[in-house]
Amino acid sequence: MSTLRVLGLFNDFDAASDAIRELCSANLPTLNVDNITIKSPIEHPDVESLLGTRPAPTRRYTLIGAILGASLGFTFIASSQGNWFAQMKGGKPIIPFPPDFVLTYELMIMWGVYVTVLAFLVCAGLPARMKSSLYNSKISEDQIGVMVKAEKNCIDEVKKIFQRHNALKIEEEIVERRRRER
Amino acid sequence: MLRDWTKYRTTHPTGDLNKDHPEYKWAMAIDLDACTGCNACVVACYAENNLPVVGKKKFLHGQVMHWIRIERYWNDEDIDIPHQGAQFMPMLCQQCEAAPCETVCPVGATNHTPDGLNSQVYNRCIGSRYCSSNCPYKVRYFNWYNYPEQENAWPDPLPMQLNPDLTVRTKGIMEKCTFCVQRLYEAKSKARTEGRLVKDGEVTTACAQSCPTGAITFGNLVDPYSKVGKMWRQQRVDLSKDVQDKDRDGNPEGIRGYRVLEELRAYPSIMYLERVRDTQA
Amino acid sequence: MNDFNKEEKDIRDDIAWAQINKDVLQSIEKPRAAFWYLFAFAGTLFAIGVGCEIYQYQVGLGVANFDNPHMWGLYIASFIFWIGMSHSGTLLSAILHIIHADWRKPIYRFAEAMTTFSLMTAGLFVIVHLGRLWQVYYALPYPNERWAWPNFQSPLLWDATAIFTYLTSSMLFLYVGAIPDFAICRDNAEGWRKNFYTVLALGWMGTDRQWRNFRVSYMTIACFLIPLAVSVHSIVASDFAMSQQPGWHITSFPPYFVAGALYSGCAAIITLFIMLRHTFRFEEYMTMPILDKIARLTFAIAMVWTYLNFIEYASVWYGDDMFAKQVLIQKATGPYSPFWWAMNFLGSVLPFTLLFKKIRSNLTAMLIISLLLNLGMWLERWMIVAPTFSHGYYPWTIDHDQWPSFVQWGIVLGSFGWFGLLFMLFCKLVPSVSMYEVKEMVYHRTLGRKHLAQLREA
Amino acid sequence: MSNINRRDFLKVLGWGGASLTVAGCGYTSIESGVETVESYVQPQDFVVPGIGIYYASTCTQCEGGCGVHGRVREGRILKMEGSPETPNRGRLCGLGQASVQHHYNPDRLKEPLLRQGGTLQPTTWDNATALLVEKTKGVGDKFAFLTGPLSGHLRVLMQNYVESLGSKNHFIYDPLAIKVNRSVSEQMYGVAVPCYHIDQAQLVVSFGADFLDTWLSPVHFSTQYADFRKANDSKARGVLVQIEPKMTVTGANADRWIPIRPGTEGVFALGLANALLQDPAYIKNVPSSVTAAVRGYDKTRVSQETGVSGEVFDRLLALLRARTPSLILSGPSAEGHAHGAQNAAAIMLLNFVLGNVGKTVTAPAKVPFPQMAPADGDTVALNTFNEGLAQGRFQTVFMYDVNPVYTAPEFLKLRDNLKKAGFKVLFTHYRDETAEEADLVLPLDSALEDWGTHIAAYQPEGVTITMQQPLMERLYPEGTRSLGDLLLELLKRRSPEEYKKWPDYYSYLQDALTKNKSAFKDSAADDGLFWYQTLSHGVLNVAAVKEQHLSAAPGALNVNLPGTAASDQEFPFQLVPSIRSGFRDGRHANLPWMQETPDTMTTIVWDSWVEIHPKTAERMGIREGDILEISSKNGSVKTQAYLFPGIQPDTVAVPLGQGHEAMGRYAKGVGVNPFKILNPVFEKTTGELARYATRVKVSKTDDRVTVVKDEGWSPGMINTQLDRKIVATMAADKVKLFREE
Repeated sequence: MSTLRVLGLFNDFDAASDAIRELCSANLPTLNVDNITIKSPIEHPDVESLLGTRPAPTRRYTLIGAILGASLGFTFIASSQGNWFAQMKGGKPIIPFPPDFVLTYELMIMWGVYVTVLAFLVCAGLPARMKSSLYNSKISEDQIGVMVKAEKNCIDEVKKIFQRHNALKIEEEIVERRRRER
Repeated sequence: MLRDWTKYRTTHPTGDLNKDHPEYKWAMAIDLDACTGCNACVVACYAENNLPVVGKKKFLHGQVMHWIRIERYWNDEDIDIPHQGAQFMPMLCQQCEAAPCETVCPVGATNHTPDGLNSQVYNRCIGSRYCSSNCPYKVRYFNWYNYPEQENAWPDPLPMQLNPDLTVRTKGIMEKCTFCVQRLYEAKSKARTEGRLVKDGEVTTACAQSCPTGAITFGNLVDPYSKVGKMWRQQRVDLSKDVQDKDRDGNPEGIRGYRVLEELRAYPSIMYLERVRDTQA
Repeated sequence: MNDFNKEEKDIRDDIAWAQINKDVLQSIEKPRAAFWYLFAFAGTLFAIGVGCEIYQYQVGLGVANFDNPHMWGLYIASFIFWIGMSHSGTLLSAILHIIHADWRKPIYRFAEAMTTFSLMTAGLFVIVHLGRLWQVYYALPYPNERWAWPNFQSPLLWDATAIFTYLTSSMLFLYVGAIPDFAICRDNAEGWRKNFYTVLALGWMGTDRQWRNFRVSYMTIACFLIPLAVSVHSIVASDFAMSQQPGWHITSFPPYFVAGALYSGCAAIITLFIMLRHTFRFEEYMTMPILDKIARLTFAIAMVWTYLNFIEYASVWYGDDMFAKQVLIQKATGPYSPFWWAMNFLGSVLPFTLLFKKIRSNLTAMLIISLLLNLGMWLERWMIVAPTFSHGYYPWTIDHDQWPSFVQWGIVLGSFGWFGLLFMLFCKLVPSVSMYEVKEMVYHRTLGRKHLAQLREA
Repeated sequence: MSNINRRDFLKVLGWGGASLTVAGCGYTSIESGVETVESYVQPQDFVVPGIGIYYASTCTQCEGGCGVHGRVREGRILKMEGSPETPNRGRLCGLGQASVQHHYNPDRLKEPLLRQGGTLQPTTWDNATALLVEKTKGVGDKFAFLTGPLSGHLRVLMQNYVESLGSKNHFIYDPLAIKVNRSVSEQMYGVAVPCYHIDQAQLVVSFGADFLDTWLSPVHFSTQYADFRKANDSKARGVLVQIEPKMTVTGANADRWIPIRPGTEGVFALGLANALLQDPAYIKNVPSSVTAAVRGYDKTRVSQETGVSGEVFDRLLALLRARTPSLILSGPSAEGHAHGAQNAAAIMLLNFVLGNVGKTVTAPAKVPFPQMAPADGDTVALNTFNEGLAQGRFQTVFMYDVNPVYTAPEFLKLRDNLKKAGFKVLFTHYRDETAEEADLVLPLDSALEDWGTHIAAYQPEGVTITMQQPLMERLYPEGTRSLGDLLLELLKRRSPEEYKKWPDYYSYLQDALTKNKSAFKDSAADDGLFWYQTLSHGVLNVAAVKEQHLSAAPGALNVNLPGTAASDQEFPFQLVPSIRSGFRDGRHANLPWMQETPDTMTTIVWDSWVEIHPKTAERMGIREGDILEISSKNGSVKTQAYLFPGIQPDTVAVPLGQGHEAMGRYAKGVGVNPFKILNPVFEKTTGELARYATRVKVSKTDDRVTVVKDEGWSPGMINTQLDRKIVATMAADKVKLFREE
């Protein structure tokens, strides 16, 4: 028996959040809270909080990036200065601290930022293929979508709940087994 | 330590000359009482170092290329009638031991050689001109134009005069006095093949060589028997000091040696001997 | 309490989200004719600059009328100026973002764009200024058979690193911040634009997961950008402060430079604010109250700058270093004195006009003032660079008569053209008002009002 | 045994009338080409590519005649350096070093030019020589040869040639001649060019003698000056006092520079003499006639006439008393007046009064070979030559090493007079002003391509013949010729018997010198070796020279110096046409190095200027760079003003050497030529042109330019050190003395 995905479009966050609350309380057999996704035109922490805490681990990578940048940066600079010792400079040591500090600082930030962006893309699952899931251009405008993935049997229930919270529009699609689910 | 951080700032010159420069430390002593301002040194430099003649228009814009210049100052006291004559100053690259120009070059085109020269690597220079901006003496000269090709600074057959021992510099690079490094190299390699060091008087710069009054003395400061070394010791000028001991108490003995803008702590390698005027006259 | 409704609002909170999309997207499609006039104007300026550069490249830097001692001129001055401009973007997007000043939301996008493009312009000057710009890659630390590396002790190299970092980071910041808007464009555009935005949007669908990570990362980058921005201009300041030339070797330079940077940046934002507001019909979003806020901010920074400026003079004066003092006196009395006094007037006196509500609420006045402020800031940079060269340590090479040739002026004009072109292209391709954040803004206002209503009932 | 008699033979070789025994007349023909000289035809084994080798020669840039070494690499002459074997201790002035630029000058003439249809057209040497022969056929006294100063074998050939034509018109012209000094020296000391020992003097008082830069033998005097200045515990530092209207380089180095009203130097000198002769210690030094003659020149009169304050006068007097021996020099600015000879006499008198004669002024050795002795030029020669032209006495005119059309003052109208001569030949290197007037212009070898022997007019020690030898192959083998070769060839046509033995000037020189080698110090027995040494050392010191003797007492001193000229209303200023060491009389104006090298005193380049005292300028509302018109009775020049404190307030100075209408790309149209505006004032006794006697008026025009100079600052600001310790100065009595190491 197949799994389906339904998307309900709501006019505002209140409607959407009510719908979600009911979904959670309706304790449908095959419905997992983690399978509820909100699609919204603006970020909305309160609504997201209904779904329980979900991880956003980018900061960890940021730290790694920064440390990498600093250490590698300094090593590179110092070593290149060291092996070009012909570069005796106006009475300064061969590996002078102040300039190397400045450069290390810059490289730390550089890598920090790069890795953060990288991490963001990975964690947010970007870039993603649109076809892979339900979407409606209204979402990018002013409507809030609630997407639920569940077994066929309780889908109708979900739809009912959506209608009860006067969803403007309800779409659904069958999920092929093969595809990794999101 | 709290009072004098400076000793922690520089590692060079250390104060021990033989440690900084085991073999050679080229240096000069210029006697301003002997210098008559005749410009022979300037022409000698043009001839030895392939300096382009820039012409009136570019000279007007201050783009002249003389590596050594004779400066003429007037005494502010008797400005109406300069009873004591004029004041002449042969100014060339001071080959500083802690050269301000070296640290700022982004590509490391100007470095300190083991001989204590302030080298300029023409083919590395990208022409940011930071070195000249930071030079207190303003003795670095930039190739604002392409003198060899575009500006026709040497119309035929003048190029036949060019010294093959060094290059003709092209557009967009910095150049300056090298203490006639081509001569030094020749002398050093000759000495090396004979398994010895260069002897005093064996090599000299074009300017020192031509100077009619012998006001310029050039030599190796490390060599204890060199004339220049003796003069520096005699005048009690220490390469690695920014204030000479003799000057701390106002130089009562009347020792003439000094270095220009010494207080900037660039440790120049050229010692000047004060000009003398007779007060009875 | 009652005056809450009466007070003029940063933005109408009953404006429909769909309307926001419509207005902003329209700006990309069909701006006012003024846009095209400006575009042509910028183009001409740029053409002039390119012409001058070709001439200079062919003949040599001499045609720019540099000499010994005047080694640097308008190029470096303008370089600092453009670096300074770039700081406003960071200020509005990063700092105000962190302190949750949400009035920034309608205007930070173009401010950030400004950051990126003025950095690009500044970069140009570094290249133009070089004697052998075809060898510029020597400054990169690439492995080579000679084992020759750039000189990491040179402040110029710190510059290069810092600016590269800053440029790339702010570009990423700009891009990441714009992803949700690209999604909007994608959903509404047709033809090539459709594909264009589809690529840029990276398949953004506004899922909670995306928003969550977006929020976190965006904030993190913002946190990085602030110290970065400060370091960038301090390093530019060290180009001078680290040298030992009289008039440059001043401890207070780094903060002084940063303040000046924010100052000119804000002024520039006002200018662009007014221009965009007109050309793209953004009256709804770039509202007078916001302008008012920026104006106040500008005034505050102007005062900081003024303070540091006088600190600098004072420290030179009381420091009583003969050389530095002579340079200062020469600035005030020498050939550069007109510009120096103009700089001080425009930088320190003119901003006091911003104290008057009448002026703050008059667009034309604000436009003119903002332009003048920027002129003052440009002069400041010039007055930092030039006088030291004309009156340095060495008396023989003290030379008071060197005037930048038309080539220098031409290339400086060109840089404004180049910046203009880039910026206007950007406005044509990327929504210059952040739609999703304006929505957030409106949304939060609505909540706020609801909440207040409830309070009233209670 | 040659078939010509010994006397002629000696004369031909230049030893005629020699006061030294000349080696016997045994004569072997020379297989020319056997003793080739290093450097070209076939390279010697020591010629290694990439390594510079040095050849000795003589510098011909000025009359100093310094020995030089030329650095040659791969057959190219690269650089001129002083020869350590000559009295100038291996030093060389800028002008000397610039001789390579004469050699490689892009504007050098590369082919003979013949005037055809009014313009100069290229022609062949065969043509040219044929013309020379044809035009000199039977000219006799209708032939005139105008040359610059000459010495050595070139002078010999020159004389022999002129004689062989049966003409007496050999004019030796030097626009910067110091003939007055020489004739007065003759009269006072008994020798024309005494030796001055600056290094042994404790005090040098120079009346405008710029011995460090332009006078007699600058490099040699500079070397002496170095010792003169050096103080050690054996000898006190010498003091230099310079008295002149316009500060020269020597003046700039003086301990005391005294600006004096031009022309009153004599009065000042007599004043000093008078004051000294109050003192019995000095009276004995001179005959009583002198003491009587100088009486009346008391301090008040002196300071009133010379404009020098009594205080300065006394200081100098004290110095003269305190420091012996001293040395008093008379220079051009004192001699260049109608009463110049009297000035000079008065000045030289001081040396007698102070008893310097025999100490710092000594007798030179006598040049034993009259034919080769240096023939120094004068300006009288030009006048006579010019008269001759004016009267159309000359049919054929040869000119060598002169540029009269440029150097002759306007009032001589030389350009027009030259037209009256039938055929005018110029031997030269450049197509200069005179070339433009000539009918045949013959390009000569450069000084670095040519052979020669020189005897400098000033002989510091003994008598030295300096060799001039080619430092490289001819740049234009087909184009240029050696004047020596030419004269030899022409002489062969006149008297083949005497000259046919020598294929060229080189073999002639070699033969001449080898013949007489016994006359020189430690010369090798073997001819070949002797010749080799001669060339490698470049100097021949005459053995056993006769010392001349100075007259014990000054020659008759007949002084009646004019009082100060009543101030001239129309021409209020005195003009000083100052000499620039880099340009001399203008012959070096086409050297780019000389144009680019800043003038020592003003640091101006590539132009002329008029030096005017800041106070005077202020009075007349003149700023630096204003174009001023300097006009005398005989013309005017327009040039930029330069405010110069080192000048007497009623005097203006314009440097000589610039303002060429032709000559080459570097000289043409640069600056102005003050020679032109000189007045016809002549020195009474010698008839020399009084170069410093021209009075001018200065008028401001509306034009203004930026003065192109090396010194920075803003226009008109007097360049001081701004309280920095750049050039530090110490009082002589404070200086610590060190024993010379």
